[in-house]
This record gives sequence, C-alpha cells and structure tokens, in this order.
Amino acid sequence: MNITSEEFFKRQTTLSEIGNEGQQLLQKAKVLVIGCGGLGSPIAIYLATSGVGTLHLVDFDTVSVSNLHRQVFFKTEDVKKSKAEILASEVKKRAPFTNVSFTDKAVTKNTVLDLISNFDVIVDGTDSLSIKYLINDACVLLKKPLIYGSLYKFDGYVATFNYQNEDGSFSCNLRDAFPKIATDIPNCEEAGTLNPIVGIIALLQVNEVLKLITKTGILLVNQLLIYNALENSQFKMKLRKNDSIHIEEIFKNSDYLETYCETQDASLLISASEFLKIETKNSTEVVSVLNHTDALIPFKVHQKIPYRTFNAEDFNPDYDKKYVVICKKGITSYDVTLKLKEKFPQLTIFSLVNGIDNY
Amino acid sequence: MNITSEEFFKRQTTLSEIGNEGQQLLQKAKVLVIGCGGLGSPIAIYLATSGVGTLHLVDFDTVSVSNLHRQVFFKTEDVKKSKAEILASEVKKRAPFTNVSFTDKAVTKNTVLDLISNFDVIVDGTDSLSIKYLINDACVLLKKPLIYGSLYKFDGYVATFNYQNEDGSFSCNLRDAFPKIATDIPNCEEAGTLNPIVGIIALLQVNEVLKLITKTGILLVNQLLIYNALENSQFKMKLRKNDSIHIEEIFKNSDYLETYCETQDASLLISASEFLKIETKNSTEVVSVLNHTDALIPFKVHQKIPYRTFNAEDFNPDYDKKYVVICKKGITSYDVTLKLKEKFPQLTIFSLVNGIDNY
Amino acid sequence: MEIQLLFFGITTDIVGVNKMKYTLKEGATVGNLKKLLIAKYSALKNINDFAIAINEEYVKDTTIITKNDIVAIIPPVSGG
Amino acid sequence: MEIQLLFFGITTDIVGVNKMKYTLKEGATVGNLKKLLIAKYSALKNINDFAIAINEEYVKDTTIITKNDIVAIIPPVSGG
Repeated sequence: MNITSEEFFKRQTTLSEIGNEGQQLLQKAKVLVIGCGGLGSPIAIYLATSGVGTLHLVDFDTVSVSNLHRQVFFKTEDVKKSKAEILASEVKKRAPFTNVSFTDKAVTKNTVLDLISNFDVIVDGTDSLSIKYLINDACVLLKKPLIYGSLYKFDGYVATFNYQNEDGSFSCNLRDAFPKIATDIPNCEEAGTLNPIVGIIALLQVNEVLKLITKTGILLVNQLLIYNALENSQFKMKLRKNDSIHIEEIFKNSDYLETYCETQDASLLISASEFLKIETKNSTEVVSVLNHTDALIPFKVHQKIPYRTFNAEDFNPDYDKKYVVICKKGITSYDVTLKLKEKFPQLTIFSLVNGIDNY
Repeated sequence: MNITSEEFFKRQTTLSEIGNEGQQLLQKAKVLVIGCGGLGSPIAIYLATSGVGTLHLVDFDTVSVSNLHRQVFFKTEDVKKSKAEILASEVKKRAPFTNVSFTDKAVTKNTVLDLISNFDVIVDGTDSLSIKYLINDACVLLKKPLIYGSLYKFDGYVATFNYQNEDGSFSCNLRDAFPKIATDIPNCEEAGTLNPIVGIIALLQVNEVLKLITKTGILLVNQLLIYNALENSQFKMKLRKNDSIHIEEIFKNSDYLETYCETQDASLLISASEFLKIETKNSTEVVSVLNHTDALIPFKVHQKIPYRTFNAEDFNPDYDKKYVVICKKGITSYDVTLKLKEKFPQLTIFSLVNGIDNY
Repeated sequence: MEIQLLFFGITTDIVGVNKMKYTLKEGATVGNLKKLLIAKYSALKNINDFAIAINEEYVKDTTIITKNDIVAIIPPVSGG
Repeated sequence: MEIQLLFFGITTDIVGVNKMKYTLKEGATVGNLKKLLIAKYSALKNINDFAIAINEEYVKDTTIITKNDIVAIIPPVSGG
C-alpha cells in the first residue's frame, strides 16, 4: 500500500500549533528511549506514530510473563525475547516514516556518554534509581534535555530536566529535587502497580517530547509533576537550581551501581514456616502493626497497634511471651521489632519475614 | 508456553489495594467497549491485560491511514480492515485470561439496549456527540455505570457516570453537565489532535474501570475531569443532579442522529480558487481575523483585526473595495463577514471557505 | 468587578486564549455573562448548550457571580 | 499551629495515609519537622534524601513553616 506522510499525519498537521512545520521538526528529530518496559514501550510507539524521524531504543532485558500486564506492546509469544528488539519491530509495523534502531545492552557509566551524544532528546523509561541518576548526570554533562518519568504503585512522576533556556542556562534536573541517590529505601522489592498509571506517565513523557520538539505549549521545566491514579490528583512541585551540586565531579566519583535494601538482622526474624509451628501456642503473642485495624489477617492476632500511632514508651512487655510482630511486607514490623528490642533488650521478639504477603 | 494467571498478574496482586480478591473481581467482570479508535483501542488492550475476564468490542468502522498516528494498536497492514475485529485479535495475542468478542456494526437506538444489557460496565470510546448521548441515556435506563471519555484537540474529558450509590441512587450523568445535544457547534470537521492526550484520556478511563470493579480509590463521580495537554493542567467540574431531565422520555422521543454544521450562506463565501484570481487586485482588501497577529499567512493581508477584539462598530467600510475575510478554518471569518454584512448591507464582502488551511 | 474566565474545547479557539481577566458589573448573573460573551464573540452563540462552572462547580444561569470568581466556559466535546 | 501534611510514594505506605493534619510549634523549620517525623515513624529515616515542598515549592531544611502550610513529603521513586 502506498501510504503518504500527508495522509498519515493529517490529524496533526491540521492543528495550527503543529502544521507542516511542526511535522517537519518531528521528522528531523532524533530521540533516544532508554528502557523498553512499562514506560518505554508506549513511549517508543507513540513517538514513532507521531512522526519522530529517528528513534533508538535501549534495553538489556527480555520479556517476562509478569511484564505483560503493563508492557502492552509485548505479546505472550514474545516472552524471553529481547525487549528492545521486539519493540523496534513493533515500531516498524506501524511507523513508516521512522528510522528505528536498538541496543540490547545495559547502559553503564562507560557507555552512556557515547550513547546519548547523537540524540536531541533523551527519554528515561528505566526502572533503576541509580541508572536514572546516571542518565540525568550524563544529560547534564552533554547538555541534552531529559524527559524523566518514574513511579511507585499509584504515584507517577514526570519532568523535563536540563532544558536549555534562551539565555543559554539550563533548567533544573533530577539532583535539584533529590541531590543524592537515596540508599536504603525501605522497600526494594518491586512494589507492583496497575497498568493505567504506567501508561499515563509514559504518555505524559511523550507529550513533553512533542511539545519540546514542536515548540508548542508549556514544558514541565523547573518542576516535578506527580499524578496519583487512586484519587486523580495532580501535584506540581516547583524546583530551584541547587548551586552546591557539581555534576561533573559527581560523575567522576560515582560508579552508579544499584544500592540494596537494608539487611535485616536475622536474629530478629521469624520465617513463615517457623511461625506456623508456634502461632497457636499460648506463649505466642502476635502483634499486628497494620494501620488498617480491620484488615483481614490469616491467623490469630492478640494485639493490634497501628504503626501510625506506635510508641515504644507505651508498650507493656510480658517477658513470658514470645512476641511475633507482623505487617504486610515485613518492613514496618521489623522497624517496630527493632525499637522494642532496643527499649526492652530482654524481650523475646521477632518480625515475620516478608509479612502477611508471604505467609 | 504455560502461562499462569498468578505469574501474569503478580505485579497487581502484590498491591494490598488489589490482592487476589481484586484480581478475581476483574476476572468476573464483563466490560463493553463501544468505539475502537484512539480511545477504544488502548482501553481494550489495557483492560484485557489487567485481567478483565469478559470484554466485548464494538465499532462499525475500518482502519484508515489517518487513524494510525493515534490508534496505535493498528498497524499499516490493517488499513481497510474492521477495527473491532483487529482489536479483538490483538487482545487475544496478549491476554490469555480474557474472553474477547466483537461486533462490527454501528450502535443505534434499536440495538443499544440489547447490546449493553449483558455487561457490568460500559466504556464510551466513540467520537460522535449524538452516539455519546445515546449510550448515556441507555445506561441511565438500564442502570449501568458508564465510563465516559472524549476530547477536542488538547483538552480531554473523563467521568464515571450513573454509578449506583449505596443508598440506591445514581450519580450524575452526561445530561447533568450538558442537558441537550448541542447542535450547530461551529467546527464539525475533525479538529485534529496529538496522540498523547488521546492515550491519556483512554488510560484515565481504564483507571476508572479498574477502580470501579476492584472498589479501590476514589471514582470520578459527580464531576467532569478535564485534562489539558498543552499546559498539563487538570480541572474538575463538580456536577449536580438536574431533576428536570427525564431520560426515559428523551429516549422515547429522540432519534440520536448526527447533527450537522451550520450551513454557511454561499453568497458570503469565496473559494480558494476564486480568491487566487482576485487576491493581487488593487480593489481587493484582505482582512485577517486571526488572533495571532504574527501568524504566517501565505498571501498579502491588508488589515489585521484579531477576532478576539473585533467589533463591527469600529469598522470603517470602503465601498470601493471587495473585502475578503480570512482565518484558519473559515469559521470565525464567516462570523465576522456575517456581522459586517449585517451592519453594512451594501458592503461587498466574502469569507474565505475553509480558511487558510484549505488555501 | 474583576473575574477570571477559563475556556475549554472549541471556546479556546473562538476566543483565542484559554484564560483572561474580565470585568463585570456587581451583581451580574451567569445568564448576564453569557449574553455579554455572545455579544462579543458571536461564535459563542451556542453557549446555552455549554456548562458553566464557578470555582469548579456547575452553576445555573441565575447564579450571581462575585468578585474574583473563576468562571469556566465548558463546551461539549466529541472526539474519540 | 496546624499544618497539612501530604505523603507520596513509599511514604504513603509508611505512614498509612496520603494526607493528615499535623500540629507543630510556631516557628518550627522543615528540619524540625523532619526530626519529629523520624521520631514518630522510624521508617522515614531516609527523609533527608526526600524532597520537601511547602505549598508546592521545594524548600530547604532551614525554611520556617507557617500556619496552614501544606507540606508535602516527596521521596524518590524508581519504577518504570
């Protein structure tokens, strides 16, 4: 079939904000998408079908079954195949005016500068905090605009970082919001999410790229937009340049390797199977620290102390009991266990490993 | 490959707001998606990969080239094929736990009640004002919740209509915001749009469906959410029940046929080709009513009177001239032509048909 | 008194901006405002089919507008 | 004085809600508030790596909080 770009992009060029001029800017643009998962896959497809002329996709990973609920451009038959490769082939099937290529290797400190140097706009669709900083810092060093997106459960974050103003200065970047890579964030396991917020954040990133390239609308610069899918609430945090941050030095001195969860002290932990053996004993005292006191718990609970109001000072220890503290994921229960052990060192107390979720 | 639902939905069931219980509610749910275009296609795919158990897709139309920039689950090879059929096959390729079927016929007053009666939730992805009212009214009659979405250029609207409250009453519906089908909306031609806002509205609709079925979060009831993609601004209009509206009667008395553009008086119009013949003559006076006075115009303009500030009282007519009023689409220029002709009946004045866009 | 007007959908095109300051007589109703807007922008002649919100709340023609109110003009849209 | 706290990302899980009223001494700074929150919710111990916004504006630890301020606790997120 003979498909003309006039016909393909008719519904865009009819917009006075875009026109043929805007369409040509898109055609000439070179965009790099790093990460081809929940964010990266719609980003790549929507950018290509918008008419971005050159697109390069990067992801080291292969498709897994638990990706499919939110990475909707992969099909069941794609499981175990390269994400970047499959996504590039999906782009080809629907975007005849886009030149698409891919890299199926991880981005590292050694490769990042070379990788981004040939592109006009960098889009971050990765799911690793340290790689997000690596990309941010590299964009600052090479003066590239970065379209940032990320999420946790129902909260999605979006921003356009390091955009060059007319006076030559650059807008805020990730380190103006979060100066250092937070280590020790309590929950390192994948938190889970529903697919709409992932798609919404991806499309807000696409929207930034199109606005930036076609010089239309107002970019999300010097701010961080947060969208919450449970309440449809939008929050915009205004940012300010932090002059005490020297990214060139940081880049030189960092290795950008993953940081890991705090390791929990094994002597304060009880596994689900061990707990099963003692849970019905009279000497066992189960303490729930769930905030929702009416949550269904699959075993008997003797005390409910919502974490929100927990205070070690108020606790009356019974030294004849063996305490097991439980919560959903084993994070807040561990925290309570630590505090009680600190205050009452003679107490026999354990946190249920990985919480009710793993019971 | 053996794909289990546990593995497929792992990242959803891990959320305490969803869990296995929420996943089962999704599996049992029957959702009808009417319209399989820019809104309907991501809606169908994201709902299916979220685990909605039964999905029925409706669209009478076939894929055209100018759909492809925003209807991203269709590929170039799908042009001229049935949208509903292709979309159903795309669902099957990625959602092993969804039972999907389709209808490739238009929804009419005669078929709508039968169509929606078997479903728990109705999603409107259509692009016709009168069909949107038809679906709304049918949902009210059959007491079905309706997830509404629509858009114009960069503005997208979303709401959950006719949701049954615990006391048995129903939340607001489309007619509480817009009591009657607006006839005569100035611009009936397709206005054009960029693909991210289309996808964002679709995903906000998906988000409503998932919240509704799993009883999670806060629904967009008794309000209309408007998202503007150019400024990333969100506006929520609170609605109130309008007791003077009797939908049963309206349904009985309406035919829900498309309303058309106001017809412009041909004696006040000049076509692009006629205009070409006279545009360089001394007697021709070209008046631009574009609001952007620095917009590029592909021919000589003698006067610029931004439509925003136009007032027929301020106009000094020169009866020796032949006036041609121009704008982008021929809508505001026609309006100005009408007003000037009314005030100065002897004036020779024309509006350029379909505006600069068609020149 | 001064109020703020917001425009959505097709009304943004008709008026040419998506917001503006607007001066109105004390005690004016939504109905009065509609008439004034039609007089100024005749392409808004269908404004009676549009929704009007004051401070994000749907209002009727009889509602009285007060100083600094944010009045939104919300037409139906039909794209999909 | 009373202020409003908003929580985002992981902090919603730690605290169990996404907003709450909170009472604070007059003249308290963002730094003071952080310490109080860590004392109450020890899992917020990384709060120094989080962004704090008052009335939607990023602030430093030395900023003084005033009555009715809306203070948002914004942790980094890493999902993609």
